Amino acid sequence: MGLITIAKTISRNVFGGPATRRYPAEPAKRYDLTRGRLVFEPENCRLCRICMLRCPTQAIVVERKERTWEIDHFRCITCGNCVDLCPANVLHLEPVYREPEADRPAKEFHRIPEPPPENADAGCETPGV
Amino acid sequence: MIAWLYGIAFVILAPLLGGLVAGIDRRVTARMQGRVGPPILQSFYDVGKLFEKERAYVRASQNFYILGYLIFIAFSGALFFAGGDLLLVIFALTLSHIFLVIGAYSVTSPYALIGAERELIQLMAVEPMIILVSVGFYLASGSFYVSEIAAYGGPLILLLPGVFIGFFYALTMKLRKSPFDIATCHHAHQEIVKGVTTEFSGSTLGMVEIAHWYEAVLLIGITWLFFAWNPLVAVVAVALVYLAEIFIDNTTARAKWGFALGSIWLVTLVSTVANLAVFYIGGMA
Amino acid sequence: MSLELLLFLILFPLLTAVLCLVLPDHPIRRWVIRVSGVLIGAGAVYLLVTSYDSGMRLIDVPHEPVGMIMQVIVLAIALLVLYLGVRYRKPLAVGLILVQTALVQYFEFQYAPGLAMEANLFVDEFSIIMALIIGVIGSLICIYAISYMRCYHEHHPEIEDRRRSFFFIMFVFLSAMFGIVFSNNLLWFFFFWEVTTLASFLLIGYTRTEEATNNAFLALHMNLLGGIGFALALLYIGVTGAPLGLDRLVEGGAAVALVPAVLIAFAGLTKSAQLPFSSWLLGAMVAPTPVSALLHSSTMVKAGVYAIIKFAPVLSGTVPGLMVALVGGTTFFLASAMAITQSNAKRMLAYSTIANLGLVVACGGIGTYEAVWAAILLIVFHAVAKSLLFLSVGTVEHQIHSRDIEDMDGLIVKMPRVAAMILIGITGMFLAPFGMLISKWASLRAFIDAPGGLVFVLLIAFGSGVTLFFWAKWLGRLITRPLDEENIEGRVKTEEISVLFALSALVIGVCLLFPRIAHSLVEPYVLSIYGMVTQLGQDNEIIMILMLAMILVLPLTMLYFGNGRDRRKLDVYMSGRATTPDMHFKGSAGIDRQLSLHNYYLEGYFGEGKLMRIGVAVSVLLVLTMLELIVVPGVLA
Amino acid sequence: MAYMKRSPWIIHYDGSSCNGCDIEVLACLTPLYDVERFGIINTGNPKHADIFVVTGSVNEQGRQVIRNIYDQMPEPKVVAAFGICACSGGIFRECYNVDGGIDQVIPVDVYIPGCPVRPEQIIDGIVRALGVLEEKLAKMKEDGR
Amino acid sequence: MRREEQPIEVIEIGSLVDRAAQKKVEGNRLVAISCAAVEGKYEVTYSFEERDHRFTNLRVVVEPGGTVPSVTPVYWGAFVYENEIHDLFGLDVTGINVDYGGHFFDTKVKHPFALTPATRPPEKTEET
Amino acid sequence: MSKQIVIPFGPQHPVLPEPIHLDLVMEDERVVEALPSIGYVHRGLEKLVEKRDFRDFVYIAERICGICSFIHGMTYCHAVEGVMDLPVPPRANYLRTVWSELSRLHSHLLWLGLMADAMGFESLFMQSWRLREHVLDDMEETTGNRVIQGSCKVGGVRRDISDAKLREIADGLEELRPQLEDLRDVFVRDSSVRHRLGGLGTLTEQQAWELGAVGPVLRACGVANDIRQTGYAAYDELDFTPAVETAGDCWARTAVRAEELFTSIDLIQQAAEKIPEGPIEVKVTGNPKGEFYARSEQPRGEVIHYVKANGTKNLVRFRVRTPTFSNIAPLVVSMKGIELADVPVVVLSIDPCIGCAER
Repeated sequence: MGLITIAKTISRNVFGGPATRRYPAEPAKRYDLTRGRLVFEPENCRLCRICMLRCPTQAIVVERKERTWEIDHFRCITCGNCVDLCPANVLHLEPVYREPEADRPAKEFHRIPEPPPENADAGCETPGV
Repeated sequence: MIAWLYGIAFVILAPLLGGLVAGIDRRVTARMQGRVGPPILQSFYDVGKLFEKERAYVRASQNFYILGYLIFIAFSGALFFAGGDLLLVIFALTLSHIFLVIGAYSVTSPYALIGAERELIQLMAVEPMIILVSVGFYLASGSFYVSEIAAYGGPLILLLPGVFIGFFYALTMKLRKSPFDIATCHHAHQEIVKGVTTEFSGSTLGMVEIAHWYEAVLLIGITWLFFAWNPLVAVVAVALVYLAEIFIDNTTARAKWGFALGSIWLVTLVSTVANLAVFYIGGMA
Repeated sequence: MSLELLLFLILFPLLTAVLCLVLPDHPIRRWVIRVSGVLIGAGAVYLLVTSYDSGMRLIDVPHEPVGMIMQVIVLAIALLVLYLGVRYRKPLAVGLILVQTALVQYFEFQYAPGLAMEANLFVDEFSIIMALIIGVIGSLICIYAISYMRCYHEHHPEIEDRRRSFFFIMFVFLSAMFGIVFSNNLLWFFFFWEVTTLASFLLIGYTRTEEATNNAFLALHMNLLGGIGFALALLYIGVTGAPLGLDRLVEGGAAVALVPAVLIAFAGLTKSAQLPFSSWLLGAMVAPTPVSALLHSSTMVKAGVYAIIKFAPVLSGTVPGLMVALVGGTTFFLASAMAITQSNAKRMLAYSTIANLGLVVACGGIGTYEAVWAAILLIVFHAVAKSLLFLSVGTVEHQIHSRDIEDMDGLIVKMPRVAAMILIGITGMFLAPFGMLISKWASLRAFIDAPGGLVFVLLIAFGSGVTLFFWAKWLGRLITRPLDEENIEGRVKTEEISVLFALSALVIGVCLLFPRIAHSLVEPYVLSIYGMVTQLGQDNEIIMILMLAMILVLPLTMLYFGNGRDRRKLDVYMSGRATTPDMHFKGSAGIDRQLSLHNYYLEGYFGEGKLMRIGVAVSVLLVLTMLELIVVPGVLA
Repeated sequence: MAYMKRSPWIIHYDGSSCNGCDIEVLACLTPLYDVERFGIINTGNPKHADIFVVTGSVNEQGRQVIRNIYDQMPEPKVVAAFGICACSGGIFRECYNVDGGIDQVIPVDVYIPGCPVRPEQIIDGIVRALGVLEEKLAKMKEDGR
Repeated sequence: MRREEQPIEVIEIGSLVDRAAQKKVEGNRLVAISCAAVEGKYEVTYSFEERDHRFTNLRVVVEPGGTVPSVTPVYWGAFVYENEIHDLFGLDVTGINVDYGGHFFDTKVKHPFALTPATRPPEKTEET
Repeated sequence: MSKQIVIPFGPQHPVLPEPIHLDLVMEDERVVEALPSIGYVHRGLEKLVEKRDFRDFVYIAERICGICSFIHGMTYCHAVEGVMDLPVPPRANYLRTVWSELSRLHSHLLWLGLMADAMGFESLFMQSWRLREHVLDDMEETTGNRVIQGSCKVGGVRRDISDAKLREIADGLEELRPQLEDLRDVFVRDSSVRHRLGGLGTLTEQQAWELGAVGPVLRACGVANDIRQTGYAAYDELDFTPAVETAGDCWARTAVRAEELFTSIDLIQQAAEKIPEGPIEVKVTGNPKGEFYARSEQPRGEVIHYVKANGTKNLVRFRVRTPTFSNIAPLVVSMKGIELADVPVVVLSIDPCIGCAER
């Protein structure tokens, strides 16, 4: 009969001190791989739209004509699919979480700078194969 | 006259002490669970907040019953600390609980109703033990008056060990501690939501909380009586008893009401019969 | 003075009874009942006023020719029972009445002439209390019965309207009850005792349905059995030459009176429906509610405990006395426990009556001065609160067509005044600072100091826990309000309501005045018997009154909480389900379900059948031991 | 004054989430994150709660439930949408049975992104909600309630 | 890694319940009932497993508007699948022991997987 | 004399982490009728296959359920790989096994905690969840997310775990073992727990099998049925015996799950020893055509992902039969005659994952 089998655990807890990670007094525990948020660097983007077409949640919208790239962070699941697929490596994940917001914020919006003339429209693969 | 002053002092100070005890309780519980736990004054924050909330109601009459609960529980405590008749204290305490139960009935809600029924079962389970505690005190000290029991020169605990065991067992239910927290428990996640207090919000709930504090102090007072001959021992003993209750709270699953009722009655019967029979056999000889 | 008053109280109801029998259903009859009721009540009060401080007074009434008349009536009763027993094929009843009549007749012819009786009537504080209960509550119930019975027959056209004989028996019964409490001559006592048995038998069988007839015979069997016990007591007195006067007999103490005391206590156990005889009282609930209120809760069953308490000084400290007390204590606990499983209000009240009488019996069996003090108070508080409850249930039943507690939810809206009065009655039954609790407290104290008191202390401790449960859940049911109900109270007759009001006022009044009652009636009585008396302590009385005052004032806070102007009304929590006014919710599989809330009955723990078997076994054992204890020494001697 | 800030009690409802956020909300109660440090209790009873934590998006059957819980909470109260599903419908936005974020049914005061939200984000979110709660309390007092 | 054999036997609707009963006698448990709308017809597949993990399937093909008999008389627990198929595909299953009457899943679009789903106008379609 | 009490239990209820609804019809507190209804978490994600590339759908499949998310992703991949007959590299299979077993560990610890909570045993709940965080840390370190890992893809896995890290995980679990043993002892031996769980919601072996119970519910009735025995992923190369109990009640279900903690640790340690070198994915070319039932053992029991494809990048039909869905019928049967206080316990004893069940 185990009348109070947990007594051992309880006493270990009492004498071992709390296991609590005292966030926010202490910083959150992070790992190199931690997928916090998606970061986009517009400089090298080739507007290939793979990120948009292969995004499982369709959080990314790329307009070739207007040369814009925008993401709804309140839709992004930070799966990193776009990061894996991006041929130009302009996307990566940071291990820092996004802050809460009081309102549904506007989407993160980027205008892609005009590339040097020789690169125009180059490197655009047929999406989605 | 002094007696009345004690009573009044209880009415004023008991919430402070009770709230503090509740805070320490939560803190110790958290430590047993490997957590940091809330600030010691958390119970006061909670009640303070409840009184800041909107005054909403489900049935207009609910506050009347809860006020009755609060007033009578304070009254019975005051009577106790004024040195009054222990039986009368117990009856007043029962009356106050009936007010709580009626308050829960009055809101006509599924979970409050089940809570009320369970609270009644709880009262039914504990009532014999509490009455027998006072009988034990009477047999040992010759008086029902708290003042005279407290003034009894010897260690009552040595005369009433069985009664104390039974009382300790029932105290778990009175303090709403696991395994006998069948009606309302301090933790969330119960199948009956929050039992009797399910429908109470804001200040109504705040009053219930304060009443719990009064009750805790009153129960501590009754525990004290067993050790009253030496205040120092009493302080240590009461603290140990309370700690033991917290420990039991953290080492058991919640029992079902059938088991709770049966086991409390059984323990009551065995422990008090074994203990009190001594007085009767002694009295006959 | 007293003689006339006593004769008035005994004979005047008889007169009214005859009038009721001859007058047709006409306002005149109703007025006769009302006026007689008021007069009887006034008579009882007048008795109190004139003789409350004069102690016990014996009143000499010549035995003849009253004795002759009584004997004729006893024979007539026997013949009637014999006839009915043959007609309804109840051999047991026939046998019992034959045995009983034989015993009594033998006593009458063999011994009665030789026994000298000086004072056939007497009055003391206890009989004043009983007379007040009979006079005031009894006549209130009779007045209530006027409109109740009219309503009753409107609701039950299938039942033959025999209101004439109904009121006839009711008033005969009142007369007999007065006779019981004023009789000093045990023969007289026995006569009146038999009359109440017959009255009860006839009233239970009022509707003449098969169930009613069977239950009436059940009651008759049990009471006749008790009657045989009583007759044996008389015979014993005849054989041993012990005094036939109650006063002398009790003075004689255990040496002289133990055997008759035990036999009469046995009769008392049957009359007050103690285990193992309690089944008849439950069966008696088929009778119209005023009958239940008058005979089966506030007065007739009290005759049983009255007898036991009268003999308490004899029983006190004896082993048979302890047995009587144990039967009472066991009954108290088990009947309370069985009450938990009842949802029929009248059955529950019946169980509660049995339980409370058990407590009184326990006190009587213990028989110490403290115990008797408590017992008398118990009788008082129980009588007022229980009659109020029975009558209220009767009124409610006529409006909602159910006597089931579960059907009484929302009564606080449907019939606020009646509900409030039931609330008063219920709180009067079990809550501090109301009466019953004070008496329980007193009996607890009495038990502690009694020999073997631990058993009684345990029974009362557990019993009061159980009591708490079944009363409180009924209380809760009344104020639970699932639907928005309309007020249907207007349909209740004013007369009914007024009686209920009067009884509620009595409950509260008795609670408020209880120190006074204790000081001026109970304590002098106890003092005169025992030379000692107990008191509750003045400070405790003050605290009690204070609590009562608080409870009475507390509803005023409703004025503050009542208006919800600055508040928001929230819906009932239904686990996220929308709360509709009619408490429906969308259930699984799209089925529309209605919330249904009911009390717990804990059938598995306090099942009637199971507990009854235990109770009967234990109490039969106790009763047999008790009887054996007096028979064996007698045989040996 | 303002005990409100020291004793936020939450009620959690799972709109139509995948459980990811739910278990993280629960994980916050447990020793490693222990939100009771801030006086937070998961009451599970709308009548007692100050903060309504919703995870997952709104689906057909959940609409009425969310609305009902919200209505039963006494003022001041704050709604916090935890996780991207609660914020916008998230990955299930296009499903036939999903209406979108919680703001389709009740006003949301705090949006916390993440799939699933992490315990640290939950703590941040509740701290954020406390500010809103205090504002609402102040406003309620101004209105004289 | 092993790849399981998954035989699928297409049978007549009429013999379904008998075949299921036979499967039960052979000691199979009902693993799942799946439905798919393929090429204008509904394929309802009943998957069974024996104690040695052998996995077999029975399939019936139902025309739109057709009905499937319930296998709940054989496998009591099949009601969950059959109610689901009814609610998602709009396929009538006759004689279910625990019939939710179309309230197993209350969906915004009635019978979303049906060949022609019965759409219901959404109460609120604002999308930001 | 008892009257029936009819109350709604759920969809929102503190003991239910997820919304389901029960109409409870009780006499006193004895349940005479309890029919569950679901649909509060139904999203309809199976239909999303028509809009998403079959390769990206794995992220949605993972979000069928946040608890057994990895195994859902993996089973989906198995299904597609089954249709396309893709040979998954052995290392990828081993990694999938490791993550599966980590998922099982965290899920079982989570469930044990919830079970403790349902019994009103708060400190046990806390202890279970405290230990669970070790597993979550391993998860986050190897995949980048605590709960929904996103590390499986069609044709393999997305991330490798170094052999050193694998051994570290195995050793960490070894260190955790004594604490887990203490935890198991509480669930299996503690008298207050046995009082609550013993003899509750009992199913016989025959009943469980014919009602289609899966996973620990089935194994608690004495049927050693574990889909891992079919040898998907790397299980055919690892050695294990399924935990089995015979009592068939809630206690047995708890005991099975508690025991499986150690099976999982053993499997991870074996995998860390045996894992071969090599690539972690194969390139996926073309689109699937055909149909396949992928079965695997989730913490809650057998899950089935059925895929039907017609050669385009969108699948025709994707159907998930989750263990909870299958366990609803056994649940309904085992609810008969229990008490109100047992309702959360019995409901939890099948480890309901409503998110899974409704998709």
